[in-house]
Amino acid sequence: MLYRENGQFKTTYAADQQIFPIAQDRWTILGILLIAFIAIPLLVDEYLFRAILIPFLILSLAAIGVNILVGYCGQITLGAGAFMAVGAYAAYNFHIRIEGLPLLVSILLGGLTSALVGIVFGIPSLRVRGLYLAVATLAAQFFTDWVFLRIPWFTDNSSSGSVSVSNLQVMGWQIDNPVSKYLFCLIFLTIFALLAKNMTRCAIGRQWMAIRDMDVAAEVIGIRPLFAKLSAFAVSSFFVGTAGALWGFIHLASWEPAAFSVDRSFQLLFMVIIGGLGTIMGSLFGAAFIVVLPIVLNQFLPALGGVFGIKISTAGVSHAELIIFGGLIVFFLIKEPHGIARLWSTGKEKLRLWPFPH
Amino acid sequence: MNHQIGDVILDLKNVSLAFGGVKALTDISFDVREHEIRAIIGPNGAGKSSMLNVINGVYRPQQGEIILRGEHFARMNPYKAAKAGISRTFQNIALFKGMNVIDNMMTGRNLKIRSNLIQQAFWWGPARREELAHRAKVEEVIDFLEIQHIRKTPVGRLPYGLQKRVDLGRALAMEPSILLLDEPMAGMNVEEKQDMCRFILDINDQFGTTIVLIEHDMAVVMDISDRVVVLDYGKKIGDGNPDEVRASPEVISAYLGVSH
Amino acid sequence: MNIRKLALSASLCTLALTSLAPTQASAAAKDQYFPVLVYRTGAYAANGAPWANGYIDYLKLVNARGGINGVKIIFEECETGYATDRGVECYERLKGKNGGATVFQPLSTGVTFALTEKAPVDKIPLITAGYGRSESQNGAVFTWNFPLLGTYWVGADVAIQYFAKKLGGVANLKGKKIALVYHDSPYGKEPIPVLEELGKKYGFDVQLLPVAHPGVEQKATWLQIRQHRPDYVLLWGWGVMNSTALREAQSTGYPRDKMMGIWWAGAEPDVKDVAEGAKGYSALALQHGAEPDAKVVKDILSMVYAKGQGTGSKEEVGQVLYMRGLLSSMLGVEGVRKAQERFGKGKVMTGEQVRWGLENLNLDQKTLDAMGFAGVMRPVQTSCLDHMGSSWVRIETWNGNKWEFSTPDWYQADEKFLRPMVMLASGKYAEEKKLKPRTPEECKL
Amino acid sequence: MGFFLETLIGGLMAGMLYSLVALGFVLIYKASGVFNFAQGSMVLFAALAMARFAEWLPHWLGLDSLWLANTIAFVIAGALMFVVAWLIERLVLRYLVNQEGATLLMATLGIAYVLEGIGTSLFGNNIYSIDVGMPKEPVFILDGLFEGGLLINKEDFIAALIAALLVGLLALFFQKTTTGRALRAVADDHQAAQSIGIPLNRIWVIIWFVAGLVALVAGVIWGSKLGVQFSLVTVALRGLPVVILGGLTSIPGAIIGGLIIGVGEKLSEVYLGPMIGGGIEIWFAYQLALVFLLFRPQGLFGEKIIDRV
Amino acid sequence: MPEMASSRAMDTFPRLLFHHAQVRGSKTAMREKDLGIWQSWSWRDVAEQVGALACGLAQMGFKRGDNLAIIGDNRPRLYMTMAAVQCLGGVPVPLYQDAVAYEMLFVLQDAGIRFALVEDQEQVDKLLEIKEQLPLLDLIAYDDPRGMRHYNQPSIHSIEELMAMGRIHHQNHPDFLNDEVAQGDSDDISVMLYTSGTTGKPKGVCLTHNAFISAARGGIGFDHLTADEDILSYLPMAWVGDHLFSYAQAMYAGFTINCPESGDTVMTDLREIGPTYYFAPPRIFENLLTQVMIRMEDASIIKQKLFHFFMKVARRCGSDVLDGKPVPAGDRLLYALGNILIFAPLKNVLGLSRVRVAYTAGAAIGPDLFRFYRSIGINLKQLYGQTETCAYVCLQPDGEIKFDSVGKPAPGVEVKIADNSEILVKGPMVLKEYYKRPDATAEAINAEGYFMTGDAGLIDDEGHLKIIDRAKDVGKLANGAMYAPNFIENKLKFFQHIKEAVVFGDQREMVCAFINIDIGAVGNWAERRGIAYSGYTDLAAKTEVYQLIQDCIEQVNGDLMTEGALADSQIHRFLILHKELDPDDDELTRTRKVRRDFVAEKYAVLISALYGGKSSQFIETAVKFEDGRQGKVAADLHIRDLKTFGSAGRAA
Repeated sequence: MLYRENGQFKTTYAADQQIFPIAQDRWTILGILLIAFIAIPLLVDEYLFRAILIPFLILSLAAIGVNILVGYCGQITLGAGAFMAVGAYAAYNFHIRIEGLPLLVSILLGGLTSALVGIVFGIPSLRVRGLYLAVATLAAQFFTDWVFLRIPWFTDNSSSGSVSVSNLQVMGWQIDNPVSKYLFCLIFLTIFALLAKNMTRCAIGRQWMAIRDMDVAAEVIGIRPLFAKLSAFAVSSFFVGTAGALWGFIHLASWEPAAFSVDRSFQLLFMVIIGGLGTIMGSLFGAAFIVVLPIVLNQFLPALGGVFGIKISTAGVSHAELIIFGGLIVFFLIKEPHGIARLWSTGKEKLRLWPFPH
Repeated sequence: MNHQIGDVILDLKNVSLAFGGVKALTDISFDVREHEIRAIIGPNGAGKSSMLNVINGVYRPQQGEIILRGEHFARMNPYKAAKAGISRTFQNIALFKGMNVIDNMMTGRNLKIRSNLIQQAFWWGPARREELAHRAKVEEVIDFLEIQHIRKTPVGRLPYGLQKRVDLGRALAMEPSILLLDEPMAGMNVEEKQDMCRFILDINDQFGTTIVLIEHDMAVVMDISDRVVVLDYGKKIGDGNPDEVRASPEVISAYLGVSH
Repeated sequence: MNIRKLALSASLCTLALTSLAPTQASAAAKDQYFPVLVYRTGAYAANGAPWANGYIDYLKLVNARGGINGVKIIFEECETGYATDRGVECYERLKGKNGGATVFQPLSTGVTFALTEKAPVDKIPLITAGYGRSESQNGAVFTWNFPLLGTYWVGADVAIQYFAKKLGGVANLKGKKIALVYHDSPYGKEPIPVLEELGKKYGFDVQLLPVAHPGVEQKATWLQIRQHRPDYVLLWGWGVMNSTALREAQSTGYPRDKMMGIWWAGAEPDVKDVAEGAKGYSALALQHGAEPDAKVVKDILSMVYAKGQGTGSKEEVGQVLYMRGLLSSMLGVEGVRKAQERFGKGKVMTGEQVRWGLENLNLDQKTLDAMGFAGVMRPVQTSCLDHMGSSWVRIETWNGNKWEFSTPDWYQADEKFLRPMVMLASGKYAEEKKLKPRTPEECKL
Repeated sequence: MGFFLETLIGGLMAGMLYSLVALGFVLIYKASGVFNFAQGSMVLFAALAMARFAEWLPHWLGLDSLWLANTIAFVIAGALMFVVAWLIERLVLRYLVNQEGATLLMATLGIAYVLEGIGTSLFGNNIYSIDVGMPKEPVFILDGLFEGGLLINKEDFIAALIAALLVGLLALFFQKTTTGRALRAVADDHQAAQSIGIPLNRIWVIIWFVAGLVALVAGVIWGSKLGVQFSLVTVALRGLPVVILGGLTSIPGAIIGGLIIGVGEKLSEVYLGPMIGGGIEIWFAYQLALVFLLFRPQGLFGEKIIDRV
Repeated sequence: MPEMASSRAMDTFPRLLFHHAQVRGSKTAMREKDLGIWQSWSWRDVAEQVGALACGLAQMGFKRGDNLAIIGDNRPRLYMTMAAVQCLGGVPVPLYQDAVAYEMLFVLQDAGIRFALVEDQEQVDKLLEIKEQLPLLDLIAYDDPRGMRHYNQPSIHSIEELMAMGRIHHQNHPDFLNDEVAQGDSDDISVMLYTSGTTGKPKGVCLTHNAFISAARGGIGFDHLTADEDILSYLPMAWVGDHLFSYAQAMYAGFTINCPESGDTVMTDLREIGPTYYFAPPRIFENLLTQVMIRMEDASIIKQKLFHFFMKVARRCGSDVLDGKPVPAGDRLLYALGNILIFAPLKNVLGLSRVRVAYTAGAAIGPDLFRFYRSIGINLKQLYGQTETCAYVCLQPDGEIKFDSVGKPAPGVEVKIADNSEILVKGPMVLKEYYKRPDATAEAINAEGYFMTGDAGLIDDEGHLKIIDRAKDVGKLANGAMYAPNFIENKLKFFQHIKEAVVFGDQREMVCAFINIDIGAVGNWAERRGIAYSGYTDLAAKTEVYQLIQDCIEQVNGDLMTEGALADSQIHRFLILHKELDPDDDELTRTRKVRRDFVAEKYAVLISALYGGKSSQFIETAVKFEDGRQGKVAADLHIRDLKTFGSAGRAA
């Protein structure tokens, strides 16, 4: 209904291959970015930043990483939590051990370390496939849990195993209040999402998708499965590692290994599958769904209960939350196996063909 | 029919292949000349597809060797074959269902892409220019195969005939010197078969690509190929130009089913 | 059909968003607001629930008795499931409500670590009665943390004193082997520095046996214990880990009377199922034990449960963890009462004022008995530098169906030994966080 | 030396318990191609049902004999597991016929959450005990050979026997009975099985019910050993390495895999653990499985994965 | 290439071209969708290539006054060839590209073609097929090199070779081209278009530069068109309409023409380009409307209700809003809402949202079809004219659009009605002559210099011309009343279910009709009602379909009753033909006009059955299939009587 595509013909390949060929899409994205960068910092109150927006941004970044590995390259992983942990602790060690290292550098170094670890744990994927690989990545998860609990050097010998960072600033810009934290994460997410989108529409993205769809055929046309799979693990772990560093530094400020437990890995996999495999947009939808839902349920159910006159205890709320959460996941998988991203793109198709049927 | 057939480009010397107990190929040797259309025929299960898979390294023969432009390969692997300019189509279509026609063919060109991961991530200079140049090359192949109208459709949704053509397109996008065709006309109606023949002849004529063709349709094979190898139960029972082969007694018996 | 779907989802979102915005109590708060972080679900529910019921019942009792000098108490629960990030999220949601929170008691060492960073910014004191960071006893550095009634270092020291007493003197500790079976998390690791120091001092050897969350699988740990045959086993567990440890001890034949648990591993849920199998197992008691016949318990039964306002089930009242929740709640209320004495009776106290109250607590035996805590607690007296207020500990033993104080005597942690360790650790924290410890005069303001 | 043997036996016993859980995974994967992550919460659900009914029945019906209460509770829990199996098939699986692996995996995770939520809200959140008369006291054998004798935990021993019995039963069921063969057909290809007239839906209900019973048995054994508590769910995670070591589609694989993992875990913890700080049990099991996997990507007994070009 | 310094009036197309190359050299002149994107040529490129081509042709011996045949789909390089030929004073002769070889033979021989430029291998093969009968033809040039590698006969060259030769020729004689262009005179013949004569052999209509330039100037001035327009050139180049819009007006105003990728991607290319100036024969507008209706029937309930509701609003006040006439506030608001929800998206999906003015010509357009497009905000206008008058004679001024008339005479054009109601036209755009047919020229232009259009019509009181029928078809009923077959047929064809209709009644007492159903529309209608049918013949014989068609015809009879002079020519009996009338069977001309006499003669048995009162009639006819094979189609056709309304009591 809103699309006016007449006259938007392409006279160069560059124009034809841009991310948003249709003008209306470009305007929408511009609008969203403006709201995100300008409107939200002004309007939204502190609780929403800390409880919803900042976790959403960071987990979206991690979800994009996982989507690259699971959605684009077809390698199911249950070890994303581990790579977040590696990113966080590596960044922490760089931050405290090297005096005067700028915050940005230490976070990115955390991401790089996580990328290296990702490659190491990617090696089994060369021989092992499908569900076996998923369980093999669990090995990475439990191993890192153990490492950060047991080896004191990583946690700077702190007796309790919990580490904390404080007074973060980037070139003078103090990142302590919720708004500056939100903007810091938003900048990270926007840049990394663009990088991911570029990679997936370029040669490397096609190699991943070839490996996902039919790796025998991919090999025959000259794609080296070793390079493709390990690059997918590396890039994915880099994104997840950076997100881990942000989760530790910005969101929690002080954390212990339990923050990156196996539940985190499951949570990230939920996001990717419900959001939509093989789409950047899907990761954002998934992250939004998984972060916002429990909080909404938590606040919404008592109010709903009140309306119907039944008093729900906090325990009852969290049980209901669990049930509704599981139920929605199953509902989504049945209704739209390709996730919210598919709903979004079908909706867009419908608008383009309006008033004709899709 | 084909004017400038060159010298031997690919030579297979007493190749034999077995899966566990089953002997797929026994002691087969034949050669392929440059710019030639070389057909491999034989009844079902004669080992035709296995032969093709040996050439491009998917299967490893127990003995025998492959000589490609004079270079000896005991064990060819798919990557080396692709690097050496061998590309192929598949009997039951092996397209990437998750991508559209253009992306499938662009994947065919990944050996020619030089830009590294970082440049691609930033959609920076060389990566960008390269991507657009390869896109132009793929468009030429699309134009050649007359599939402009399906260029942006996901491959999974295409009818069988068009999927075969996209499979051929992806192999062509690799600008191969040797093209292995595994029953390109299986399951096609008359009109589609004529089109495919025209494409094969045009490829051979216009790009000078050497073609190794596996096909059941005798009329087609005899009509367009320069030399024919006949396999039966994994053994070579005939080799030569179409008329010689058609006349040879072993071939006739193999096809008319004289009991072995 | 498309419009209908769009309109439907749009209205759903706006409805959800509006309910999200926390309800800022516009009117000046006339009630003292106590946020309650609690976990009634997940792996630690069995231990979290009684503590929460005790905490809330006492607040109801105070209201029943007319509030603090007339100021009524309102409270709101938030489920954390003992997870750090949900704990932080609950803290963010509740801290601003009803005119600001009075005090937070997270009942989780992990959440305590996270909130220690936020407390100074939001100016809300943290009471961590019997848990949290041991070095936060030094009020000069940890201005907003109050590990009242004792820290883990106190517990560890008293446990070793108890072993020494059983062996007839500190000297006999030499050459003994003590194993620490601990929950593999910040909570479990707290006592390690003290045990190792004491080990060096008295010449006994400490064997560390970590058990991963949730602690359901300890067969390998107890096989190691059977191998090394330590003289004593210290159990530093939480949740199902404790009952599993006792069951494994029973199945590997390790004598229960040689086992000693921290005050968080000495409650009814830990032993009820093992019943006979845990006979002889003793645990530290944070001054109080199971106090079914304490006066305050009777008051609660009469003034709260009789009116049907009881939070949990009647049988739970008086149990160990219930009492600890009740105690923690009492300390918070007393902090407010003390602050009212200085900043105005009958008025609502802000976080900063309550902090002052907590720093100048002086509950002598007379006031405690008057409030119904006779025989339950000893005097608590905090100061600007000592945020713990008391280091008395008792030992209770499970006789197969209930907890009882076998030996009447009280133990007191050896301050001379612990003080330097506290100063050292808190100094390291201050230097790391670039904080300047408060000087004694500053406490006066 | 004695201690080594003791650890070995302890490992074997633990291994048998792991294989019990692993069995649940194998059953469902073998018969429907679904990797059932909800097996852990099914164990919890069944154990909770058993524990609470064993507690409530005496009040309601005034039974005094423990043995009778337990059997009735067991039967009720079994029936409950049938209802769960039927609901899962009706509400979820019916719609997800031949979706790919990842989607089905996620669906089972969703089911796991739902089961946990319903279980804990119906039956409460505390620690409950199951007392089926399992002997708790340790028994020392061969104390002639080794000073202090080898400690055998009777409870584990009996549990191991039950597990072995169950495995035998199921192996027979799959090999010999017609339903067994039908199940194997369904596992290979849903549509093919449907096309030759196998009532897919009914088959799935049966298989999920059988897995439910296995979960109940595992729940009872684990419950009586550790007490029924929310953290039983994590027991499933201990079963995973067993499954990938033994191969997703073989019952004997689940048993032998379980033993190897059990022994590997205990030996590594006892001998290797102290040197590098202990608590290595969990990840060592996964590494062990991974090492095996590198040699045989489809597990010890799984079918060889060959993909035709 | 050559800088036209001369201040001579820009009165020939080459001079116009080089003027644009100077003034707006870098602006895009032509675009073509190829290899996935729109390749574009600026005016400077076009001028350079035209120059090179002209010199190339000269090199190959092309003399002034020669004719050059152009056969192929709309390709930029074919339009450039026209300009190149005109530079050398030659005459481009575009032919219908989908004609069969032997159909082209007559025109090629008649025009004495020595040079031909064709699009691709398919057209080259056609020419080679009939080469022996064309002794004069000694150069065939082709544009698309696909498959041409082995055509190394001497007379065949690629357009690239010609241009290369031309560039060399230009270096040797730099001022050759300027002289040739200077010699050009506005009265030279700029193009020769062959009429698809319904009677007798096609005639070559010669039109001068001056004729087409004045026709172009009139249209552009009338509709205020600028150099920024975009049009889609997809109609056959041999049709006068395409020559006016895609060549003459483009050259005059300097706007951009866009050529689609291939025949079957026209709709997607239309949607991509979004032309601002659009023209199409009524048949295309009809198909578009049928498509819209069919697709809307599949849409969801809400969308259908919304669509029909706003369509009623549009029908009520749509065209008034477009014409700027006063509309009540309520309607205006509803229309605005309708525009957002339905009309604008509909135009977007059809590719017409950027259209400022749209023309339809070549045949009469049904009033409700006309009203539909104007009501959804497309400024559609009707043109009346013939090949001989450079496509248009009358223009409908904005604001005075009437649905059943073709508007007022264009500026500088006089229109007169002869006594036998034939329309006579005089003006600069009238043809110079029929090529080598002085007799036909004399016959067409009467003494006072008026061109006799051969159409019957009348001028209403507001001065708008109203077309009734072909002059020669106008006849008299037995009772003397006027009988205009086309008028009746057009009314029948305005129904989406009727594709073609042929009526008979000259010198007879009642009017009868043959009907061709539209397989698409009627097929969809049948599926919706669950009526199974195996093919065209089977569907055409269904009783439900007969009933459907009967309702349509009785509606037409109702309209005819109000038409005063034509009230008596209501249709009494009809039958539905068992096969579609098809140009390949010579029943229709290339532009799908009915060859009335041929049909009357071929189906005489049916006509006698109609008038003999029979209720059914067996018929078997020969049919030529697409790939040239002959076949037989036979069926037993029902014949039905129709209700006619009492004529207004006046027996003329």
